[in-house]
Amino acid sequence: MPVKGQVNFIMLKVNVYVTLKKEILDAQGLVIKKAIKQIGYDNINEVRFGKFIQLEIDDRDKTEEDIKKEIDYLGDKLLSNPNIENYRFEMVRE
Amino acid sequence: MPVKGQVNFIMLKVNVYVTLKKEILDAQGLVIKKAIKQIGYDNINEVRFGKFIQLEIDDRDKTEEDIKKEIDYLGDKLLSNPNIENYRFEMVRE
Amino acid sequence: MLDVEKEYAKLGLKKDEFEKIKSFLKRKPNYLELSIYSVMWSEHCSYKSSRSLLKNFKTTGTYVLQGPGENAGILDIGDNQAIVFKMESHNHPSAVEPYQGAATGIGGIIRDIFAMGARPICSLNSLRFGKLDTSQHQKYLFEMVVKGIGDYGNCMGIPTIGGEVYFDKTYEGNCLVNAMSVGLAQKDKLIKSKAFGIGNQLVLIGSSTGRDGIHGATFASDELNEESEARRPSVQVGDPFMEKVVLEVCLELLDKKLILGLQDMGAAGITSSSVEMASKGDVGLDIDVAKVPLREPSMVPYEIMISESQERMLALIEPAKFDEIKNICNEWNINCEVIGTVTDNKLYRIFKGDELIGEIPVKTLTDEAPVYYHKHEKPRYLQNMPEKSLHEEDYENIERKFSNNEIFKKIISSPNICSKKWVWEQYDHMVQTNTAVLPGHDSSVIRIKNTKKAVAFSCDGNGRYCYLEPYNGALIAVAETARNLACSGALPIGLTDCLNFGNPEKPGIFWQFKNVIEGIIKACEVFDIPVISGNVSFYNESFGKAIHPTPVIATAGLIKDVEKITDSGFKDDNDEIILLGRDLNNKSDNDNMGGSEFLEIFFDKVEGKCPDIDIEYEKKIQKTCLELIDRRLIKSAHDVSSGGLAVTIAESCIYGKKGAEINAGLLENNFLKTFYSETQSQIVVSCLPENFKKIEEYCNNEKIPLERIGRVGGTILNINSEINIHIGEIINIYDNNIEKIMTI
Amino acid sequence: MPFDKKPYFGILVFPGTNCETDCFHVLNNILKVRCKYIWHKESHDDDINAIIIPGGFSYGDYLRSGAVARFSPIMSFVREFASKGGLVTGICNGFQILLEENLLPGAMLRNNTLKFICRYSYLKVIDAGNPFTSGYEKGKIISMPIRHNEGNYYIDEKGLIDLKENNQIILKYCNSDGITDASSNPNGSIENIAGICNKKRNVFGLMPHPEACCEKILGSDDGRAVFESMINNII
Ligand SMILES: Nc1ncnc2c1ncn2[C@@H]1O[C@H](COP(=O)(O)OP(=O)(O)O)[C@@H](O)[C@H]1O
Ligand SMILES: [Mg+2]
Repeated sequence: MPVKGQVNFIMLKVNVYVTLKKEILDAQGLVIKKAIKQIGYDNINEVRFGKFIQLEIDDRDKTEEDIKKEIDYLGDKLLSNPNIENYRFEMVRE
Repeated sequence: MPVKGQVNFIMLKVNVYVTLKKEILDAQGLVIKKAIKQIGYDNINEVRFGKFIQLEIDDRDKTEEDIKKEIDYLGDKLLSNPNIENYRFEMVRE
Repeated sequence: MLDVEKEYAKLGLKKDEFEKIKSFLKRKPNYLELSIYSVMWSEHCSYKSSRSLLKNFKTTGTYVLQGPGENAGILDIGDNQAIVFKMESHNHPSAVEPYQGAATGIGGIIRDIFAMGARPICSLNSLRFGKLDTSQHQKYLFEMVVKGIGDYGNCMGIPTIGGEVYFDKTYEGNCLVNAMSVGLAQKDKLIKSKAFGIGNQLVLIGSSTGRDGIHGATFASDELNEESEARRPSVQVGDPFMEKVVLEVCLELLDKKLILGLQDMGAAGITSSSVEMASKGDVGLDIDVAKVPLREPSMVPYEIMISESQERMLALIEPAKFDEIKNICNEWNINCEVIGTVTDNKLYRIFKGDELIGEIPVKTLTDEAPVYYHKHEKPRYLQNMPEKSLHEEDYENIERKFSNNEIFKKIISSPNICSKKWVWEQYDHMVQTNTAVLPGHDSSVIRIKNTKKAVAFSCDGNGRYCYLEPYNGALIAVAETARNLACSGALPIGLTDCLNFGNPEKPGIFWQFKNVIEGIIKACEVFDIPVISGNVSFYNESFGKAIHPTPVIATAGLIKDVEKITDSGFKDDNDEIILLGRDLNNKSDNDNMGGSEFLEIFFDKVEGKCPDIDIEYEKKIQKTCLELIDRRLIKSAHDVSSGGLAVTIAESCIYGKKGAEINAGLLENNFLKTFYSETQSQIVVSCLPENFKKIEEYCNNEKIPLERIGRVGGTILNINSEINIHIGEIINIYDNNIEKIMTI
Repeated sequence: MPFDKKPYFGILVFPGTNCETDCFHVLNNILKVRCKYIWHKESHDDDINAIIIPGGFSYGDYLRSGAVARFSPIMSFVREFASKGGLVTGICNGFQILLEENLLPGAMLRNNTLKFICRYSYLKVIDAGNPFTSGYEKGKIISMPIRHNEGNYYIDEKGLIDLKENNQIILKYCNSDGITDASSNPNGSIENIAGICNKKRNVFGLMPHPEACCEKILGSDDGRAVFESMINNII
């Protein structure tokens, strides 16, 4: 569930999904796809391999906007490689 | 959006998330956490590193139940190692 | 339709080049043809600025089976065996995307090797970055480049056994990543890339073709600036697993004699590989882009033709063999499609199915590509270069400020001097179980199974020296690799080079280039080492500033008897330590601080003259070292290079885990000069005390100065009672300093 | 033939395997025993009486090391062969495949250094009462190359107790004095474990590369005894 505005005291979870850009060869995805076919499931069309990074953030002193900016910064500089990857994220409060 | 029953002709996307079990030390997550703190964001509490695998399935001839069984099989036997990892998945139709 | 009149400049072609194309075709090229010309005539593919000079290299000799011109050079090592090797740069891609840039650099050079029919047996790499302590970015580049090289080579099962890493401000905006790979082949199974036999077919084997790396060759032929960032889509990614499979498939096809020619796809993809095959065979070629397995169906012909998707090979086959080839590829689960046919019309024709979409005379893409002989002029910075980099009072100042122990520790902890263990421990350097000398010693040694032979490799190139004196710097680069080989007991038999320079259109840069080439030519002549392959990388500039001219030389040596492999570590207590080749009482021998590590560390400057080298004398020293090894008179040998004599002695202690008591008789009080000057032609050896007389006799005969400077033993390195440090402390500093820096 | 039991080794080859020739060299050229390669698409082999799963990067180790190889046809033969008591050794990637296949307990995690490690490591022979290390003295300290990205062995608490109770821990990383502690642990492996066997003691997995240290010219021949032990224990 997305959060609105500033919420105190509860941990904020952010899920970041990092995926290879469309035009970039996904060698891992290809190997997994072949393996799935080998297992006998031939209704598989495509497999894309990515990263899934869960962050737990103490957002007590920050607004949602602050956090979003932070995650965007991290997504660009640390969590993804902008040369070959895209990222997106969602905030959840469980 | 989750699918119900059998739907024809459209590709089904399945997102599989593989994460290390809680009790297992996540070295990659730790390194990212350290890096985030180094950047100056010290409101980070925890980082967990996982895999995000997107499957595109032709489900023309299968029921949702079939597909779920298939994915569960793959999740257990191929996509995750149950000794150290958990997986969950969701089906989406875009 | 794109207007080619407006597009040619964007593709890196000059106005008169465009005119030349029109006159070759007698019409305007279409965009596809223009793209093909632009990649084929790029500096990267055509060597248009360097060809006129490179042709003066000595390229033949006793051991040479194949000189420059093929995918890699070949040397005969006896017993119907040959080694195949080449070095190549991947500087620009690595500066933009260090991990993938380095990985695909390795992948590319490995393909060059098995394209000759050889199984890759080892790799080396030569790396240059800015200083590690100046920015996190340099650490990031270093970390990712090493990881990229490691991950690719490790997965391929090819040991990365050696190389070099230097850190200097000059590489801050433009790192260098030069990779070398070596293969072993049966002489009678070698294969070439020439296309021949009208009706024979070209088969594309390996990965599918995607939009990656489009215009990579053009990108590599330009300076780096803000725009380079925006051109990031040129980035290619590597798939080492695919390459491993392609390697096994190609070697199997060769083994079963199913293919007639083989060519890797590197820069400029299908275009350059197929054009080169056609040009070498002086035949025509029809290519059908519709047959190429694509990653993205929407790709247009010019993209397909110049895509630099990795892990692809082009094989020349007889049509009748196709089914058998296809079966083998199926067994390994990889693509295999006929995409071209050899014709007799000497035209390079591109089809999309039945439709002819491009037609170019083959030779206009290769032999008739432009050649430039640029203006050259001594660069301005050399006009006011002081002769002497340091004066007496400078030394006195340093001695006042630091104790000799402190000075020594500063030197051995410099990332340019200390162990590169942090690097090579990330490389599998033992797979294939042939690595007879592990990384860290003067050269890396690979034994050849089922024979008594071994081959040794060393690579080197000192950008500071070449900046100060390009000609002498180049002499030293060749001399040092040969000297490293001599220290291992290997006779140098051939070399490859990677010449990294700035923009050749600037007269000062072209002057550096010209002088370096002349230096290499001279050294190769004197040492009798042929150049069998190589690579030129220009435009290594960022924001208008060129790197130091950096020729990297990698030399191969032959060891006839593995029992005689020698390394640099001291062996046993009480062994005699001898300095060969230098007269410690000769003042001029002691004043070689120009461009030295000492000068850089304590004065932060690159100045003066590079060390003198008398190359005939150098040759004698090396011969002496080899002879002493052959007669089994010495137990270790280690040459003096960066950091000077003190570093050499320390390294022999470190590798032998032994202390030493050094007492070198000095004429006057010139400790710093004696021990940190980078004087050439010196080798420190150790021997059983009873062998000293024989060594002395040999050296006297050869008129080689030698001096007993100390003994192996204990747990302390003591140099003239000025340096006195426990060997454990030295090892700790030397071994772990890079790791320490990298974890801050 | 120095051995009257006529050993015949099968060396498995998957796409991406890269130590098969190294194993072949040791068995054939150095120890002079018969061996052959077995392609992963084979479903069985009736000639051989010992199996080596060599190191490398099967399928690039792209998903998880060893994860894809287990679906090859040959693996059901390996399972059957092991269930009949045949000797199986998995080296490095081979060890990872055996773990994925559940022929050995536990799993491999990334090295806690997050770096590939290639260097010699000291090992302590914890158990010599098995067909793979019977040629060593119990407690002996040997040195072998390790070369891996994922050698950080993990097993849950209960599994670890089991391993200990059944003497399944065979090799541990240690220092030159035989101390097995955090500072002599190269990759974070639980209790410094470098090699284990199954309960029946006929399946052995180890991260170090014994095939890479069987000749003095390579710096050590400490690995020979692994192959010699197998040869001597082939039934
Ligand atoms: N990038 C690298 N990869 C592998 N080994 C390296 C690398 N850089 C340096 N080495 C190894 O470190 C040792 C010392 O290198 P270097 O200081 O350049 O030697 P030398 O001074 O004898 O030329 C050599 O054995 C070399 O192979
Ligand atoms: Mg040297």
